[in-house]
Amino acid sequence: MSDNEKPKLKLAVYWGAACGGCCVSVLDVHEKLFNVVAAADLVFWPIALDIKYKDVEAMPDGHIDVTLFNGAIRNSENEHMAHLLRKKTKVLVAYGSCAHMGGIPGLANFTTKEELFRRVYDESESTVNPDKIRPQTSFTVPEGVLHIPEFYNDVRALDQVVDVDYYLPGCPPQTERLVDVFMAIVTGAELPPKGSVVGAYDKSQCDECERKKTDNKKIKAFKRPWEIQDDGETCFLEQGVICMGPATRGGCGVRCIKGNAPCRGCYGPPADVTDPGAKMMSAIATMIDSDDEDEIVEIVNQVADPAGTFYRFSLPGSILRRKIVQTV
Amino acid sequence: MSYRVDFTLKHDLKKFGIHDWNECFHCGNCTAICPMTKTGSLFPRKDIRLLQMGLKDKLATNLDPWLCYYCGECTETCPRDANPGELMMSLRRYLTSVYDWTGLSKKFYTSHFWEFGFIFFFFCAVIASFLIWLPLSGNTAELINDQGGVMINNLVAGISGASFVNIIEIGDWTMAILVAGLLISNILHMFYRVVIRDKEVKVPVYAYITEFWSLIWQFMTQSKFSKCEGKTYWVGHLLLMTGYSIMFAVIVVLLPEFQIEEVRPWYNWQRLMGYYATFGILFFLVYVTISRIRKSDWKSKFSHPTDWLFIVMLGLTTITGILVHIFRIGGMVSATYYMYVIHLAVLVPMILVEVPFSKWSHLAYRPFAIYFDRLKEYSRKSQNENKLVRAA
Amino acid sequence: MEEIRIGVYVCWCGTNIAKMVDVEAVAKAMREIPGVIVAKDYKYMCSDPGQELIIQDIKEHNLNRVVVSACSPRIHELTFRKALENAGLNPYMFEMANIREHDSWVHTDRAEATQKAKALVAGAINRVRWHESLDKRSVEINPATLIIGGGIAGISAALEIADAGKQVYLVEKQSQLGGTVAKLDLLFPHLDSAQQLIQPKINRAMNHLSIQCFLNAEIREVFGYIGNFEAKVYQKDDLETEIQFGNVIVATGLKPFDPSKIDQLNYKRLPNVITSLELEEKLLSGNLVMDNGKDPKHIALIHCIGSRNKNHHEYCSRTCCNTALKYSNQIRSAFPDAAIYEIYSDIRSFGKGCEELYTHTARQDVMFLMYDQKGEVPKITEARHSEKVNMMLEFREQLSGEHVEVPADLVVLMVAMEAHENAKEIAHAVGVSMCGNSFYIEKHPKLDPVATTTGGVYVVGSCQSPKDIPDSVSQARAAAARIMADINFGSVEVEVTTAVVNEDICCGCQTCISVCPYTAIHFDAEKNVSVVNEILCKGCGTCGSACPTGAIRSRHFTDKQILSQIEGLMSMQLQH
Amino acid sequence: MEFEPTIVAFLCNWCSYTGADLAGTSRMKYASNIRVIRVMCSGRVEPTFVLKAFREGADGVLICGCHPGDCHYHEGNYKCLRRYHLLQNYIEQMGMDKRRLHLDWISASEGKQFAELVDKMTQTIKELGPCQVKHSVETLT
Repeated sequence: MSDNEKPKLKLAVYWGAACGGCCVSVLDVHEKLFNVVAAADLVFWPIALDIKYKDVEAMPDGHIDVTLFNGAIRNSENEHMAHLLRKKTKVLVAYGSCAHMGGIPGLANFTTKEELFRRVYDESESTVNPDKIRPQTSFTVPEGVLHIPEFYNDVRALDQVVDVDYYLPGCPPQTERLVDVFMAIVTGAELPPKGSVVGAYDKSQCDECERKKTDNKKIKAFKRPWEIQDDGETCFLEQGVICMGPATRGGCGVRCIKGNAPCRGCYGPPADVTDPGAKMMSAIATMIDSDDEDEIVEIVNQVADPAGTFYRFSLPGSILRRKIVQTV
Repeated sequence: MSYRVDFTLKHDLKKFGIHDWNECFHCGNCTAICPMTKTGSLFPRKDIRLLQMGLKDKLATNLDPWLCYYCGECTETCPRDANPGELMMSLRRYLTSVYDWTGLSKKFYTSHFWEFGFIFFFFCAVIASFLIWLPLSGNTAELINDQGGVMINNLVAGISGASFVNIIEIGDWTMAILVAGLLISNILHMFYRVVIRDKEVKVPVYAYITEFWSLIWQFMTQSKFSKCEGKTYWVGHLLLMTGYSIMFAVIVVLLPEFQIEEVRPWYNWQRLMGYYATFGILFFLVYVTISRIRKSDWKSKFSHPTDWLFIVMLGLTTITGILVHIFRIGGMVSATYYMYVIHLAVLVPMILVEVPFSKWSHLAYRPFAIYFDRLKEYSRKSQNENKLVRAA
Repeated sequence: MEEIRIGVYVCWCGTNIAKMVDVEAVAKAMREIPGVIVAKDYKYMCSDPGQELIIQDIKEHNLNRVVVSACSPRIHELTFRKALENAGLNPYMFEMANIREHDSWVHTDRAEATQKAKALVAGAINRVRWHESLDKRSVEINPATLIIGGGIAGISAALEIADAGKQVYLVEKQSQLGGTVAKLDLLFPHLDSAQQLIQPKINRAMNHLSIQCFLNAEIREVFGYIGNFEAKVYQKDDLETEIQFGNVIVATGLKPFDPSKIDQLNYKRLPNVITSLELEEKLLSGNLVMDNGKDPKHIALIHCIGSRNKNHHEYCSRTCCNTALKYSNQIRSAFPDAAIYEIYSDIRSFGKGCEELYTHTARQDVMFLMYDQKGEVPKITEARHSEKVNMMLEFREQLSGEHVEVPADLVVLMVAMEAHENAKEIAHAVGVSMCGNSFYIEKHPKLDPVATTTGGVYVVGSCQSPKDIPDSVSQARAAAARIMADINFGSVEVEVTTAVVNEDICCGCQTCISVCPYTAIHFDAEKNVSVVNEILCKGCGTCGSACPTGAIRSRHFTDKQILSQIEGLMSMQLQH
Repeated sequence: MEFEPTIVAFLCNWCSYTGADLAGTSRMKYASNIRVIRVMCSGRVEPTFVLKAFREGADGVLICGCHPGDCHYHEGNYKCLRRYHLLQNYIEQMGMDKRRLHLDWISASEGKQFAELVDKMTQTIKELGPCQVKHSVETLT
C-alpha cells in the first residue's frame, strides 16, 4: 500500500476566536475520520488532543504539513499562535468564515474594546463589579506574575496577521468539502495556486439554488423573511428579501435556502470580488424599482442594518474593516 | 415718467439740415473723443438718440446742442459717417425755431419762400421808403464838405443833416429794441422750456445770481471755444464778436458821433474802431467763406442754405458799408448816397432775420444755454446732496 | 505575465499647462514609479514630433503601455491611440491624464496644481498596468438610411442619399413635408420666395424612387447598432411598417417659443400681438392687416422673445434678427408710410449678405429701439381710446436711457426656436444625448458637428441648435456624405469597450438582464449564464456594477483598472 | 497649516466630465483638492470604488452624472442614485459623516455649477476634517 511507502501527513487543527463549530465540523466527517486518520497524524488539535503549546514550539519549522486554522484573531494569544503555526506549517489553511473574513466575531468591529469591556465588566445585567475591575495582561500574585492574553481592540482575519495558503470558507465549512480537499492533498493531486479558495465552487449560490429565477428583480419594498408568504419556489430577491446568494460562493449545498432562509453570505465572495458586501449593496440597490429620489430613500431605509446585513461574515475582511471611531 | 417716441420728427428735421439719422448705431466714439463731454454725460450721442427716437419734449429741454462748438472731432472719428457734429448744428437750428415763439424762425429755416420773401420785403421797404419819402438831392457840389468828403447826412433834400441822423437813430433804436425784444422773449421762452418745464430740475434762487457771472464771461469771451481745437476759428469768432459789438455801438448808441459830416483823420478813434470792426468781420467772412467753399474742416463741409444766406447778407452789408465809406471819402456823391441806401436795405433785413430768428441768435442762446446748464447742474447737485443728507 | 513597461509623457501644451504645472517635476516623480521605463515632458505632445517621440520610445524601449498627461481625453485620446497603433501597440494600452482642463486651467496655485498633476498621472499609470489589448470589430452596413423629420434638412439629406441610388426612409410627423420652411413667405437676406425653394424639393422627395415617405408617422424606438438598425414606423390607423437601415439622420427641427409664457406681452389677450410665424402666415396670404381688417400704421417688431434670457432660453436663436429685418423690408414695401419699430436687444445680422441686409434696412426709415433683454421685455397694453393707435408698448430704451412709449397697431414677437417637446423621446429612441436646452449634442462641436456619440446616428438642422436654411442644408448634406462614405466602404469599425460575461463565474441570477438599457444581455437557460450581445452593448458599465458575482467585466473600465487608478491617485496625496 | 482634504470624484463621460472640461476651457477657478476618475456612466460607479477611495485616504467622494432623464445611457444615473442612498446609510453606520459621499448632477453645459460644487464640497469636507478610515485601518490593534 502506498500508505506504507509514503510518510503520513502531519495535520493540525487550531482555533482562534471561534465558536467551536469549525472544530465540530471536522469531527462531522464521521466514519470518514478513519480515512483521515489512516492518511494523517493529528499532531495538534486542542479540542481533541492534549498537546501543549510548548510541544508545538518544540517542533521544527515546517514540521506540520497542513494546519486548519479556524477562528478570527481577537487577542494576543490568537496572534501568537497564528505566527507560531505559520512557522511550523507547510500549508496554512484559513478554515471557516472567521479565519477567512473575520466571521461573526468580526462584527465586534462595530464597537471597540473599551465599549465591550464596559458592557461586559460594568453594565451587563448579570455583572456585579463595584470596583470596576478590568482584565489586565499581567497581574502579580504571591506566587508570581500571571499573564493572560491581551484583548485587542479590533478583530482581524487570519490573512491580516500571517500569510495564508488557502481558504476554506463557510460557517462552518461543509464537511464534505473538507474531505474533498483533504483527500486531494493526500492523494497528491495538483494543488491550486496559492491564495485560492478551496472547498467551494467558483460560481455563487444561485447556480446551485433551485428556486425559480427570472430577470424580474424589481424591489418596491425590502422585506424580512417572516414578512413574505414564501412559496418556497421564487427567488428571495424577487420577493424583496435580501439574499446574499448571488455574491456568495456556492459549496455549502444551499442549505439555508433549502431551509427557506435566505443566504447570509458565510461562504464569502466569488473569485474577483474584493468586498462582497459592497457588491451585494450595488446589486440590491440596482434592483430598487423607483426613479424617484424620495421613494428611493424610503425603500433604502427599509434595510434596517445595512452593515450588519451585507457584512455579517466579512466585516474585518471588508474594505473599511471596522467602524470608524473618531480619534481626537 | 415715460416719453412718447415720434416717428415723424426726424422727417420734420430734415429741413434743418439733418442728412441721415440712421447711420448712428451708438458706439459712443463721439462721446469719447469730444473735448466738451463732461464725465458721465452721453454728449453728443444722447442727443442723436433723442433725435432718432423723436423724443420732442426731451429735445426741447435739452441744452446740449448749445454746448457744442463744432470742432468736428466726433464727425471725423465716427465709424459710421453719421456726422454727429452736423447733427448738433442742425439741432441748434431746430432749437432756435423751438425757442422762437413767433414761429418765424421755423418758417425761415424750412421755407425759402418765407426767408427770401421776408428779406426781399424789407429790402424793398427800405429802398421804397427812400425813394418815395425822400427823393435824392440834386446839387452835388453843395454836398461835399471841407475835407472833400460827401456830406452823408444830407442825402435827403429838405431834411437837415441833424434831423436825418436823428431819424436814422430813431430807426436804429426801434430796430434794436424790436430785435432785442424778440431775442429776450425767445430767451425767456427758452428759459421756460428748458428750466421751468423740466420737472427734474429745481433751481434755488440764489443760484441764478451766483451763476450769472458765467453768462457774462461766456458772452464776452466765448471761452468754451478754446476747449475745442482750432484756435483760428476761435480768434475769428472773437474778432467777429468784438467787431460786431463795436459796430453795434457806433451805429446804434453813438450814431450822432459816428455818422457825422466831417471826415476825421484816419487815426481818429471812430475811424480806427470802424476799421477794426470792419477788419474783424471781413476776416471772419473771408475765413468762413474759404473754408465753406474748400470744405476744409468738418464744420464747413455741410452748409445749410441759411449758412450761406448769413454769409452773403453779412458780406453784402460789410461791402456796401465799405463802399459807402470809400465813396464818401472819395467825394462821389451819388455813389455814396445810392450805396448808403443799398447798405441799409441789406442791413435791415439781415438784422431782422438773422439776429432774432436765425444764425446770429446763437450769440445769445449759447451763453444763456451755458448759464441755464449751470443752473440745472447746480440743482441736480443740490438735489443729490439733499437726497444723501436725507438718506443719512 | 509580461513585464509591464510604461512610457509616461507630460505635455506642456505650450504654456497652457507648463505655466501652472511644473511638468518637469511631474515627469521626474513618475520615473520613481515601478514599471515606468521612460517619463518625459514635451512642448506639444499632440504635434507630429510629439507623437513621433512616443512611437520612437515604444520601439526603442520596448514599451507596452503609454500614459500621456495633457488635455482632456475627449480631445486627444484618439490621436494618441492612433500613435500607439502606428507603433504597433494595441491602441487600448493607453491612458490619458487630464492635467489641462481639470488642472492647469482651473487652479491658481502652482504647487497645488503640480501635486494634483502628479496624482492624476500616477492614477493613470496604475490604471494602464491593467489595460488589456482589445480588438476592433467590423460590422456590415445596411445601405438604407432612416431620416426622421421632413423639413428642409431632412429633405436635403434624403435627396442627396437617394440621388446616389441608396434607399431612404423619410418619416414625417405632419401630413406633409416641408417643415418650418414651408410656412415661410420670403427668406432673408435676399427676400426670395421660400415656396419656390421648398416646393420643388418636396415634390422631388415625394416622387423619388429611392425615397419612401411616411407621413403622419412616428418612430418610437430604434433597435440595433450602426449598420444594422431596425425600427417600426407607426402611422395612422395602427399602420405599422418594419424597416431596416444602416444609419439614422435626426432632422426633427424646431418649435417656436410660446410667448404667452411672458405675461406682459399679453399675447393671445391682445389680438394684434402675433408671433413671427403668424406674421409669415399673413404675409403668405398677402393680407397684412389688423384684426379689424384695417392697415396697421405703427408696427413694432420685438426681438429676442424667449431667447437670450435666463428665464427662458439663454441661447441666441440666430435667425430672428435677420427675419425681423426682412419683415421691416416687407412691411415697408407694403406700407410706405407706416412707422416701423425694431425693438431689439442686440442686432446680430451675421452671415453672408446679412450685414448688408441690416444696413439696407436701417435706411428704410425704421426706428431701432434697444431694450434690455436681461431685464424685462416691453410691456404691451391696450392704448387709451383717445389714442389713434390700439396698443402702447412701454420699456426702458437702452441707448437713450429713457423710459419710452411706443405706439403700435400691430406687434410682431420674434419668438425663439426651441426643441420639440418630444425631443427627449426621439433622443431615447435613437440614443443621442441632449444638452440642457434639449438640443441634441453632436460628437464634437467643432470637428464632428453632425455625428453623435452613437455610431450611425447623425443630427442635422435645428434639432441640433437653432439654425438658418444654409446651415441646415450644409449639415444635412454633410451627414449624407458621411453616410455615403460608410455605405460605400461597406463596413465600419465599432468600439469594443463592451461588457463581457465570465461564464465560469456567472451564477445565472439574472440581475443584469433588466439593468441593461439596450436589452443587450440575454439569459442562456441551457448554460445558466447571462450573455452579452457585444454589438448591442454600448459599454455604459451599469451591468458590471450591478453584477453581484463579479462575472461581468466592463472592458476598459474593469474593477481592477479603476481600483488601481484610485490607489495611484491616492499615492500622491496632499499632505494633511 | 490648514487641513487640505483630498476628494476623489467619479464623473460620467458624457455630462459631468464634459462639464468639468467646460469649467477648464472657461478658465473657471476652483479648489484643487479634487481628483477626477472618468467612467462612462455614473451607473458604472460601484460602492466598492467609493469605499476603496476612502480606504486609500480620500476625505470625500463625489459622484457626478447626467441630470435625471438626461443620461446618455437612459437610466444609469438612476441606478447610481439608488446605490448612493444605500451606500450613504452604510457609511453612516460605519461611523462616517454622510456628507463625505456626495452625488450631484452636472450636465455638459454646467461648467460653472461644477466649479461651484467642487468648492462647496471642499468646504464641507474641510469642516468635517480628515476622514479616519485609512488611519483606522493602519492602526488596527
